[in-house]
This record gives sequence, structure tokens and C-alpha cells, in this order.
Amino acid sequence: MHEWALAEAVIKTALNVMNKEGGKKIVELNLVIGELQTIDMDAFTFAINELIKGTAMDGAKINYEFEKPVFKCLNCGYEWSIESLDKLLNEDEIEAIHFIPELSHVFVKCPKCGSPDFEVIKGRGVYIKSIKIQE
Amino acid sequence: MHEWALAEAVIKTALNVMNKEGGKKIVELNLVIGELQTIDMDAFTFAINELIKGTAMDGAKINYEFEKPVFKCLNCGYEWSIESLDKLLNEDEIEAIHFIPELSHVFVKCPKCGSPDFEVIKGRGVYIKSIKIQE
Amino acid sequence: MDPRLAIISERLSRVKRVIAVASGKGGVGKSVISTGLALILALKKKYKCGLLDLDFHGPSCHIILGVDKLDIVEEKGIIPPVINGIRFMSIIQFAEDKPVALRGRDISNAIIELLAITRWGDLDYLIIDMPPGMGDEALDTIRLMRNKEFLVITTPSKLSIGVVEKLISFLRSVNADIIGIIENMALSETSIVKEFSSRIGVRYLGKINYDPGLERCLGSVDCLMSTKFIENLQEILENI
Amino acid sequence: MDPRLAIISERLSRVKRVIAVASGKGGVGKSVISTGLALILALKKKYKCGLLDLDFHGPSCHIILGVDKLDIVEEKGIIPPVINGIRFMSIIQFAEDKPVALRGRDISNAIIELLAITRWGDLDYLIIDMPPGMGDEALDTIRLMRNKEFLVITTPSKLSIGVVEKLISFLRSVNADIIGIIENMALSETSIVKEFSSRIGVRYLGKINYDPGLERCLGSVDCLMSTKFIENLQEILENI
Ligand SMILES: Nc1ncnc2c1ncn2[C@@H]1O[C@H](COP(=O)(O)OP(=O)(O)O)[C@@H](O)[C@H]1O
Ligand SMILES: Nc1ncnc2c1ncn2[C@@H]1O[C@H](COP(=O)(O)OP(=O)(O)O)[C@@H](O)[C@H]1O
Ligand SMILES: [Mg+2]
Ligand SMILES: [Mg+2]
Ligand SMILES: [Mg+2]
Ligand SMILES: [Mg+2]
Ligand code: NI
Ligand code: NI
Ligand SMILES: [Zn+2]
Ligand SMILES: [Zn+2]
Repeated sequence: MHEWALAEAVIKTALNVMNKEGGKKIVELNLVIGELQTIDMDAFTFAINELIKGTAMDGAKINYEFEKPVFKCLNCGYEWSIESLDKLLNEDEIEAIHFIPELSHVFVKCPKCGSPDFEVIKGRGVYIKSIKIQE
Repeated sequence: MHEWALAEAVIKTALNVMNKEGGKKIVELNLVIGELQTIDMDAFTFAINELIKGTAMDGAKINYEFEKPVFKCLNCGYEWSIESLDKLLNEDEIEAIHFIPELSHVFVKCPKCGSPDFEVIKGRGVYIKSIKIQE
Repeated sequence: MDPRLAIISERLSRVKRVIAVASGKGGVGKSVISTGLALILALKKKYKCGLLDLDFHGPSCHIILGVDKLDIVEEKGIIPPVINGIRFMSIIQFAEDKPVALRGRDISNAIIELLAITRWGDLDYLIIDMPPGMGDEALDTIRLMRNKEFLVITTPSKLSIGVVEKLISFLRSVNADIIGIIENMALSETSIVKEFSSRIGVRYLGKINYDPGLERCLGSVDCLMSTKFIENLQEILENI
Repeated sequence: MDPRLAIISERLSRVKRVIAVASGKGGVGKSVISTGLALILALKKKYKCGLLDLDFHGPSCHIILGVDKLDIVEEKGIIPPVINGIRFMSIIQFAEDKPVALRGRDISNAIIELLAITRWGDLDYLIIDMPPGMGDEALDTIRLMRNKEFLVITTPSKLSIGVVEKLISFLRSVNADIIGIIENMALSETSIVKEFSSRIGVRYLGKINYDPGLERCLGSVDCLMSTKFIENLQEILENI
């Protein structure tokens, strides 16, 4: 359940943005969930829903968009995506990446040249795509 | 005159691309010149024109687009641009950056918070924007 | 928008002092000193103390503490496991003994993630074992942590002092607090570090002699606590 | 499209051997050994030798060589200045004594730029003094240089061996050539590095003793060439 910590981060950031822009209420929040981090969505949405209670985000529409991880090898230039981590990695490896997505460099290799020197160009983790604020 | 070395790099890269795509001739080359590197354009265009003689780029139209350097501070988020390095830096500093643009981190500071921890988001140095190849 | 940056200050809000043990130079004793400091503060002075090993390429604190595996405890985030009274976080908790070859961008991202999800709770001290260099780890420590202070380590060698002078000049340029300089691994009598400190105007905190008995105590805290090394370090601690 | 990557292999095309002196661990003697190697190869063996200090945060080779300013010679690129018979490149040529605090992304960019514009010419050896870690410098050396071989340095300490084991496991995972391991700064008799080398199956190249006379010779090449340190290193060189 470190999903709670990620949810806290999202909500704190959204409320900061609202305050900075002088808004009163957040009506919509669009989140992108990068699947490299294999977030437990039950735990995450539970946390989000608990944490917004009584805040200026209470009642906001929250949309989740999922993104498959896409990698680009810096050694050979190859670009690839992973449909499902389960087939490639064991449980401990997936858990390590769950906490620190950069540890994918320890466990994932470029399928073409074997290098761990790649960029995660999409689907790393959670980020906020946009926020709709009521003045 | 290390501009010659940069021109060689540009031409070798363009010819590589042409060969990879199975082309016969390069008819147009669009270059972006980031002004942080204060390239001596006389020396650079002289080198380009000398180096293309007798190659599959001979006679190509070469367009130069200039880009002012734009920085974004990672410490405070401020974004700024520099119109002319001359007013900000001395000759030695400009020369260091001429060779290694990353040395801007040694000599330039965020005008808002004083941090050297910024990104050069535009105008670093030379890159190839596009190439027109004849089959 | 990165949601992680905003939460970091909250995660560190109940940490009274953040001390980054740094040098610029490698192999000067940052890891033994930061681990030793955390042990003295926790075991002898009974402070609430955390230790964060930020050297992802060359993590060492766990070897000094004699730990080779750390369990992950999750409770609305990650709760640092308590090792010899110290709340300890290291990349080995996640990567175990595997090599972690990361570019700076990934190191920075991993640090941000770690700081965003770790619940240190109430701490009197958080000691950070810094890697050598003035790269992403140093820049992110400066950028992301409010109350940080730098404790600078050097040996009496020209090569170390050359690099440390650069680190100090950099830390000053970003207005970072510098507690002072510790001289480590003094093998012969020289005053080169003392003179250097007074020339650049940073407090000289004291000297730790080269201790031939340190090596065999690495990995055993009881043994470590009885070394001359810890004795020297504890004397210096009175100045910090 | 970055025009610099394609030219790098051409710039190194007349370099016979590229030897990266690496460790993962800091302070084990990478800089004194790489500089010493370059000096022996150039002055004693009369080879054409280059030395590239890739430790931008903690450049040291110039201090060992006793150089504090390097002129920039341009001729269709940058021609490395010749210092004691060695073609020498270091970030201090451009930054002088100022601190160069760079994130990994910028280090990588600076390395690419340097390799793209430097005309090494004909060389028998290019020795690279690597920084500690397994970051952008190591990854770019692997990615950008064709014929590189790694020469790995460790001290007999558990802390150094722990990090070096990770480096070697990483180098193997990317199929990099490893020449072997040099043990440095042996103060007492132990066979820990020899045993480590045979356990992981890397050649043990030999041992350099801790030389109390080295420090005062840093900065003077004549003095340096007469040290026990150089004597030990030269014996090892016969194995490389
Ligand atoms: N005072 C000392 N006496 C003896 N050995 C020391 C002392 N300080 C450090 N060392 C040894 O020096 C080496 C480098 O120390 P370490 O803490 O790993 O440095 P860093 O973290 O700066 O790279 C290690 O082998 C360590 O055991
Ligand atoms: N064989 C040796 N005898 C004595 N001192 C040494 C020896 N090897 C290295 N040193 C000293 O150890 C310190 C670290 O060496 P250095 O070459 O800077 O290591 P690195 O480049 O790995 O950080 C320096 O002060 C250097 O003078
Ligand atoms: Mg990545
Ligand atoms: Mg930059
Ligand atoms: Mg260390
Ligand atoms: Mg070095
Ligand atoms: Ni979790
Ligand atoms: Ni030039
Ligand atoms: Zn690849
Ligand atoms: Zn700023």
C-alpha cells in the first residue's frame, strides 16, 4: 500500500495548482498511469477517494488513462513496448520496479542488443495530465 | 576553427542518412544553429562548402535557422532567454561554452534564484532539422 | 505535471536536521563517517536518527552495518527498516546486490521517487551518505531538501583537497550551509587540511586518524563501536 | 538529429587501444594509475599515448602532471596539447579551476561534444581516467567507443570489492572487455583481492603497494617516475 503515498502526492499537487491559480474547487482531474509501475488501482483509487474527502477536490471527476511502457535503446536505437511485465520478470523484480521504476534498468534489457542503457519514453508512472478548476 | 570538425560531423551524418535510406543525392539540408555555441558562421559555412565538394551533397541547398538559447531553471522553474552572450560573459567564458556548451552551467546562473541547475531547452548547438534526399 | 515534487517537503517536515556527508572526492570515508555518525547519534546519544545511502552506484552503508537484505515495510508509503536503532534506506532494499547502472536522469528520478514515498516520521537527524561528484545527487539534495547542511570530508592529499575546494566553491555559489570540514585518514602529521580550511574560510572540525583496525570491524556494529575511528569521530561530533 | 554521434568513430579510428581505467569505487587510485600508465607508455616505452580525464566533477590528472592551465589549439578541431609526451585532454582545458557541477545529461552531452571535436590522430594507446560510478560516463564510454577495454582497480577493502563486483557484473552484462584487476594501496599482506579475482573469474594483474613517497611527487613528473608506485605499476604493465 505505498499507493497511498502516491495518491497523497497527486492530491497535494493538484490542490497546490488550484491555490496558485486562485481557484475554489477542482472539478476534474486527468491522471495518466504508466504501467511500468504496476500500480494497484484498487488501492490507489481507494486512497484518492479517501483523501479528497472534505477537500476542495471532493466530488471532482477523476479520469485514469493507462499507458503501456515504451523504451528506446540508447545503444542501438531500437524502440519497444512491453504488453505485460509478468511474462518477462519475476515477482521480486516487478516489485522493485513498482517502488522505483528506474530499477527497470537493472532487470530489463534491450531485446535487440541486450543493453540496459535505454530511456523509458512513455509509461513510467503516475502523472497529472490536466486539471479543471472552478474559479 | 573547430567549426571544421562540426561541419564534418554534419556532413558525415547527412550522408549516412542518405545511404541508409538508399538515396543518391542530398538536395536540401536544414540546419539549426543554437546560438549558445556562438559558432563562427563564416568558418562553418566555408567548411561545409569545402567538405561537400565531390560528395553526394555537392550542390545541395543548405538552410541555416538560428535559435536563441532558452534556459529553464530546475531549482525555481524560471524560464529565460539570452539575447547576446557578450553582455553577460567575458571572452574566455564564451570561448569555453563555444567548445562545450554544457560549461554554460559554470558561468550562467538563473537570473531569479542564482542556481546553475538549469536545462538548456533550446539553442544549445548545431543539429540537423531535416534532409531532402533524391532517390 | 510531476506529482511527486510537492509531497517531498511534507515527508521531511518532521526531520529536525538533514546532514549531507559529502566530498566531491571518492574514497575519503564518506560512507564510514556517515554510518558512524548515525550509529553514535542513535546508540550513544539516543537521538532518533535516519540514514539514507544516496550512492546508488556504490552503496556501502549496508556493508558497514552488516546487512545484506532489507525487508520492505509498506504503510501508506515505505517505512524505513530499523537497523541498530537507525532508520535506514538504501537502494539495496530494492536492487539487493545487483549492479544499478543508471544515467543521471534516472538517478534523479529514483531519488525523487524515494523521497516521495518514504515516511521518515519524527527524526532528530537524517544523515545522507552522498556519492562522490557534483551531479544529480548533489543537485537534487540542494533542490529538494529544505534544511540540509553539508559536512565535508577530505583526506590530507593534494588530489582530495583539489576536488573538495571545487565542491565548497560550488556549495557556496548555491548558498548551501556548510557545517565544516573533517580531515580523515591522516597517516602522517601534516597541517595541510587545517591550512586549507582557514584559507577558504570553512570551519576545521577535527581529524580522524587512519585506523588499521577499522577494516576488520566493517560489517559488525559492536566491533565498529569499539574502534579508534569511532572514538575520533565522536570527539569531532561535539563540534557539530 | 544529433550530427555528433556519427563522427566519433572516425575521430578514434587511428587509436589502436582504448583503455578505460575504472573501478566503480572512488579513491582507489584510478587517476594516479591512469596517469602513471600514460607516462610509462609515453616516456619509457616510447608509445604514442593519449590521456583523457573523463572525471569532470573531480579532474585530477592535471594535478598529478603538475599542469594548471592548458592552451586550446584549434586545427580543424581541437588538437590535444602534449604534456610530458602525452596528448592530454581534460575539462580543465575549458573550465580551468572552476567547479563543474553537471547533471548526467549534461555530462553525456559534454562527452559527446569532446569526442566529436578532438583530433587524437595516430595513437598506440588512449588511456581514459574514469570517474567513480556506473553512470553516464561509463555508459557513454561503452556506447560510443569501439575498441575499449576496461582495466579495473580496487583496494583490498571490503567496501571497494563490494562496489567493484557490481561494476564487473555490469561490464559483463554489456559484453565489455575486461583486461583484469589491479590491486592498489595494499598496506598489509592479504590475499582478499586475489581470491576475489579468481572467484569471479577475472585476471588478477598484480599489486601496487601503498607508497608513502607518492604524495610529495604529485605534480612533478620527474619525481613521480622515480617512485616505488611507478616501479610496481611498470611490472604490472608487462601483463597488460
Ligand atoms: N579513518 C580511517 N581509517 C582506516 N580506513 C578508513 C578510514 N576512513 C575510511 N577508511 C577506508 O577507506 C575506504 C574508503 O572509505 P569509504 O567510507 O568507502 O569512502 P567514500 O564513501 O568516501 O567512498 C574504505 O575502505 C574504508 O574502510
Ligand atoms: N599506491 C599508492 N600509494 C599511496 N597513495 C596512493 C596510492 N594510490 C593512490 N594513492 C592516493 O590515494 C588517493 C586516491 O587516488 P586517486 O588516483 O585520486 O583515486 P581515484 O582516481 O580512484 O579517485 C590519492 O590521494 C592518491 O595520491
Ligand atoms: Mg530511464
Ligand atoms: Mg543543460
Ligand atoms: Mg561511499
Ligand atoms: Mg580520479
Ligand atoms: Ni505499493
Ligand atoms: Ni571554434
Ligand atoms: Zn539496443
Ligand atoms: Zn532559478
